Amino acid sequence: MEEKMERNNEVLILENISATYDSGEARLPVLKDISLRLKKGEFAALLGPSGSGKSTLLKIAAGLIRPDRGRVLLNGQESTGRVQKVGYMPQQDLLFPWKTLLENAALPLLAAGMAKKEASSRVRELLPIFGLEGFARYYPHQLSGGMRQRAALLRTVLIESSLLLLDEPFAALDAITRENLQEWLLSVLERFHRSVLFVTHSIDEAIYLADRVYLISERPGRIVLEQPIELPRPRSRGIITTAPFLSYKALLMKSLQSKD
Amino acid sequence: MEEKMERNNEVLILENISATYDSGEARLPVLKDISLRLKKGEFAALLGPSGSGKSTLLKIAAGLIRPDRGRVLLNGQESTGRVQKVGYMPQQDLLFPWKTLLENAALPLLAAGMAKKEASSRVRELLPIFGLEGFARYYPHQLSGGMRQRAALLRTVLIESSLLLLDEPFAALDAITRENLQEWLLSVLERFHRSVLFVTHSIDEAIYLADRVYLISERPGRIVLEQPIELPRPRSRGIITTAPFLSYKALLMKSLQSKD
Amino acid sequence: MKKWANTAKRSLPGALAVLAVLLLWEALCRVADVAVSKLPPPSAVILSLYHNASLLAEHSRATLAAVAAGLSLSVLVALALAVFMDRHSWLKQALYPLLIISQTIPIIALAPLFLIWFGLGLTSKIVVVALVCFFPMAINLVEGLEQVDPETINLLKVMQAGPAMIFRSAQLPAVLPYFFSGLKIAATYSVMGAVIGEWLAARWGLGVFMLRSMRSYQTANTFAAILVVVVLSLLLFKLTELAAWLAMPWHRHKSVYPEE
Amino acid sequence: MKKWANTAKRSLPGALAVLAVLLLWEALCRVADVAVSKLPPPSAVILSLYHNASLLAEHSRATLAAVAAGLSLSVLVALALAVFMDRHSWLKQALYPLLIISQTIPIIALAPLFLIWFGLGLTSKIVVVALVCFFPMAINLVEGLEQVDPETINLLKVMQAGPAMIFRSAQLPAVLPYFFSGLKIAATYSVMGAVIGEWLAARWGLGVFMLRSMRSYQTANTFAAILVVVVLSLLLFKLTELAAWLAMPWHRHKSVYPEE
Amino acid sequence: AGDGSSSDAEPDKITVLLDWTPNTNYSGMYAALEQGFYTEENLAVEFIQAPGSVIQIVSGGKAEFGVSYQEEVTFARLAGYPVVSIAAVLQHNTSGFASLKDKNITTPADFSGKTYGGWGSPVEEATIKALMEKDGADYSTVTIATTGEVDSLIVIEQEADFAWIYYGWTGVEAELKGMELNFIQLRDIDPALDYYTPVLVAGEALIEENPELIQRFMRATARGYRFAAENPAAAAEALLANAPELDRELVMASQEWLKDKYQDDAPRWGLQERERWESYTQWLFERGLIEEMIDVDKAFTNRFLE
Ligand SMILES: Nc1ncnc2c1ncn2[C@@H]1O[C@H](COP(=O)(O)OP(=O)(O)OP(=O)(O)O)[C@@H](O)[C@H]1O
Ligand SMILES: Nc1ncnc2c1ncn2[C@@H]1O[C@H](COP(=O)(O)OP(=O)(O)OP(=O)(O)O)[C@@H](O)[C@H]1O
Ligand SMILES: [Mg+2]
Ligand SMILES: [Mg+2]
Repeated sequence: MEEKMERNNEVLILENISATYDSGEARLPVLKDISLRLKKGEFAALLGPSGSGKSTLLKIAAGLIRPDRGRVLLNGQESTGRVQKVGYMPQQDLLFPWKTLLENAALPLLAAGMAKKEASSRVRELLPIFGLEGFARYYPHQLSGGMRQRAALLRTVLIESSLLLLDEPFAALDAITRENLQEWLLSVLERFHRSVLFVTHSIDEAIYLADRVYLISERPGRIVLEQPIELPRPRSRGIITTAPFLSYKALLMKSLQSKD
Repeated sequence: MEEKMERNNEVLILENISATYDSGEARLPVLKDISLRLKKGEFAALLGPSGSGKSTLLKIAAGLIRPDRGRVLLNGQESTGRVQKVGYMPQQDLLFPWKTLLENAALPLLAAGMAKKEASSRVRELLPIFGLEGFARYYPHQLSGGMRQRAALLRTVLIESSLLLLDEPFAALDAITRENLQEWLLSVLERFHRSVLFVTHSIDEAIYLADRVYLISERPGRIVLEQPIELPRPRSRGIITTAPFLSYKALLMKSLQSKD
Repeated sequence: MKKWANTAKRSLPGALAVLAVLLLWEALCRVADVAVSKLPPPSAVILSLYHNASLLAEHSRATLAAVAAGLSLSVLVALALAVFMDRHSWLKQALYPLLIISQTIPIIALAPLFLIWFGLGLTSKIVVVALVCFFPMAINLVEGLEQVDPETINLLKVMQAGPAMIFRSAQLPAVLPYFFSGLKIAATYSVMGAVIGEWLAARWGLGVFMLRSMRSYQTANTFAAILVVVVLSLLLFKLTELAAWLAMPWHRHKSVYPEE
Repeated sequence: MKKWANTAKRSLPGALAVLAVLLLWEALCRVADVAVSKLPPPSAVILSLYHNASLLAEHSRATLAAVAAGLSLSVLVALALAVFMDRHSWLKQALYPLLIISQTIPIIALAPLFLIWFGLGLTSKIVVVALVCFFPMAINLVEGLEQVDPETINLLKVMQAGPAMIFRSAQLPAVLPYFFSGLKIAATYSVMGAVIGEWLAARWGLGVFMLRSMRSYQTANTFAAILVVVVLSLLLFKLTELAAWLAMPWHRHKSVYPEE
Repeated sequence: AGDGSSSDAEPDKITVLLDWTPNTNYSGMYAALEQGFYTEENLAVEFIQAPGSVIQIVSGGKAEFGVSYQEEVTFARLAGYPVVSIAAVLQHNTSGFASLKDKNITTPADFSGKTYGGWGSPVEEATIKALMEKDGADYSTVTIATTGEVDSLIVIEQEADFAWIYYGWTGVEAELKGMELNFIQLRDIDPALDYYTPVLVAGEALIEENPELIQRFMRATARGYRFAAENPAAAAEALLANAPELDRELVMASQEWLKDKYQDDAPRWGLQERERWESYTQWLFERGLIEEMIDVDKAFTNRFLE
């Protein structure tokens, strides 16, 4: 179907994914025939109503759930239903309550075989950027909601993988912290050519960050719109009041509302 | 200090609240001399950086934490450090994993002595409004992030109290679901004259919903701005593009940024 | 139908393992020509079971009465103790040493007192069973209650739920895994407890039968009695598993995703 | 200093309770004029303890050796069994019945086989202690491992953490409360287990002392030995509590807010 | 197991299993130990109490000698354990039924309607039944209960009316306590019940392979029992030295009571008569307690008593 060349250039391919949950009593169709391709270095955003299956799609991409139908290809390799090494950040932060912030964040480094000391200093370097300086030895229950989310994000970006799957990574952050982290994330991506598929409920955020926005319908989720965002990079904050930005915004809002 | 009359009209009074956490190793000052009064039927929003102590302040208001200094008065009664019956919605949804959505939401009704059957039908009535129809018998881990948040909100509004303390109640919701619930919440408040103190990271949301916005500084949190929002009620969505709205927004953004 | 097939399938490895051990044992007895009395081959045990069937049934009835009453009693005692100890920390500190002491004294050393206090009848056996069984449950419950997330309890307090409701809604479900773990241990011990009770003082029961065959070197008979004890214990254990399954419906739908 | 004062304070109710029981018992013996041969008053027990101090010390040494070795062995066995059973469900299904069987057979009925297999020396006592102790831990570990949130394991799999790291980072910490609960039960049983082992066959040990004083109608001496057993068991229990406290630092800072 | 007699060689290690806790029945052996009789035979003897497992361990070869009793040896041999009684520790059966004086149980007929507290052997029932039937009483009115490890003196004071005791230990203890007992001695009622208890046992394999070792052990042991009969106080001290946990007063009194019972009317200590083995085995067989007769000649031997 697709050229070999192009394929190799694509970090993640989802082909005709359908998924259903079996809640014991009833079967709930959640995703319907979703296809999606993410190029190397590309930043894609998923927008859609709550409960439409976005998180499920990310789990399928990470190989944590096997879809009823369809295939997942990671860097050209079929990986449907097999857990892969990807920078997956779940929607619930899933920080381990028995580990300090530092230990939680260092997990991916240790998993990759790094020595404890080195891992710890790597994490400590990044703490200020995430506004977590001074909290290295705090346990998750001693952190605020936004701090937990930042810790989870920090842990995720430390997973060495060309693909990041981020499930509402900034939902619990105030505008300023959010903006700072967005900038930092963009700079990291640029430097290391990582690809991102991320879920958000903020249209502004989606347009500002993404190269491509996918709009998902109500459950069972289908892709109702695939919108490339052709704004120049690097983007500055000012962009959100420019005409092209606002027209993207209007378009997406309309599409979202029409799904009601 | 204040007139008896006025006092009785105030559902919640926080007087010179200061709070410090003892994390075992170090003492972390979190709130500094916060005073705040919430009138009957008033809707107040708390804005502030992540980690500034907003959730802590809500817990203090609910009596779940005793502040180092200062007093809490609920309906004119001193209640510092004593758990009170208030509509408190924690930032983490805290749905009980062993209860279905229906059972979780029905908890406040059962606690108030309502019969199981009646409580269950009360909850079922509200499920469609919260977009949770058909999920009554789902367990929390079978719900999406946004659905969990909605379930927690539903549970909270069922606590019979004149005061709601909501900690980022809409953070995990898409724009449309969020708007629907905001409208519903406003209508409920109007009908039952409940007062709300709520935390949000969305400036738009704060202005749109609140009668008064409190801006909290970085940790240790102080109130740096108390801004009454004098927009007419009922408000319609269109209001967010009007000049007064935008000037409030500009003001708040500036104040927030200057705290950086 | 399907469920039965499933249960059968899950019991298969266990049955096979037991069978394997039996076969090995039979082979060992035959090849090594072990004197029947030292270690009777399973075939001899089965034969003895057959010959003594009605006698064993009668003895079993006496034992089972003690087990049923003792185990029930122990559940009540454990629950009551754990709840009170959790509620009042001084009670916990006061009672904990006594609980431990009750377990560290070899029952046989106390046999005379037992005989004096509870006589030769059923009571003494019930007491022995209860004494053996309540401890694993009590400890597990106390430890489990310590692990209950205080936030969930706080939430219920905010709803003004009483202690009974807090226990039913938050604490009990959270400690059920601990409780059932303890009950499994207790169920395993219960029949053996009754047998020991019968050794100390009894007219009837599997313990009496066992002792008589031991004293007259009818080892096959001793093992037949042991076999009955084992089967009864396994049945009780399975019953406990069933009870756990019924009591914790929320556990049924979780599973880790397949390997890799 | 402060910590010590604290510990002392927490131990006070327990000490008082024990003292109260002792006083009641002494009073009972004196008032009801119970024959010393049936129930010696605590004063007589203390006196006997004093007279037999050096002999008891020597016996204790033998018993403690068996306890130390047997308890350590049981921890290893329980851990190994639980881990393997958790990893391979067929192994669990195969071994579970055998584990239960190992506990339902009264040790005394198998005493001759034990002694023939493990000799008349220390080994057989160690085996008895281990047999008595491993079970509560194994069951608690197996049950605890079933409760581990699969999401945390999935997250580690995404990081490509190996089974060893998954065990160390997610499973072990999550089951530690279960493990220590089981260890507390085991520690409580351990000394009694050694005593039973010594009853089967021994030259030295508290069990020998106990049996000999029983058979020569020196009830006060029997109780003195019981007292030593109790004290040793309590010490082991306290050690376990200390170990739990050290092993689970993340538990230290949680607490429910004071009543009401 | 060595060739032995050269006393400068390493002493042979020997384990003797005790069927109960140390008591005056064993005094002869402890005396032999303390007096150095075993050392003279170049034996290093170790005593281990292993109640309930003596037969299995001795026949399994894990210990050389054990203490048992005729009834147990009979059951054990039938069950295939190759153990042989090599000496009678006491020449006559000193056991019997004890009850409190005020219960007025003086003959087996008085057992009617009473409760017996025993240790759970079927022989107990059969014995009571036989004795009662001989007196023409109705056995079915007796309640048999297990009271296991509970002190018999407590048993007969509490839930049960009578219990089976060894007078030389429990009876003496009752005397010391000032308890007044009625005691029905078995052999007074039925001579068939004058079986040997306790006895020393050894495995057939050892008898076959190393009779010389047994010879040496028995030589020293016999000396020990003779010593105990002549010097009860010293024998009691020997016992106490090895089991300091025991009650000195009881040991002394029991030793005094027992000193003449070791050898009693026999020509030499330890000798067993075929006839008494035969008649008790017959008695057991007649009452269905054993399914076949054992060959009593294989069950005991006097050959190690010089
Ligand atoms: N384990 C499960 N068992 C049954 N149903 C499930 C399970 N997990 C999710 N669901 C259902 O699947 C649907 C989609 O869930 P998902 O979490 O993918 O939504 P989402 O798009 O991420 O929503 P949100 O924006 O609220 O996070 C929901 O209706 C949810 O109830
Ligand atoms: N139990 C605790 N022990 C120690 N420190 C704590 C505890 N709870 C909160 N803190 C600290 O108090 C500070 C304020 O936390 P709080 O949750 O009130 O912030 P917040 O304003 O709600 O932030 P967010 O917007 O991220 O939710 C944080 O730095 C946090 O680490
Ligand atoms: Mg989601
Ligand atoms: Mg917060």
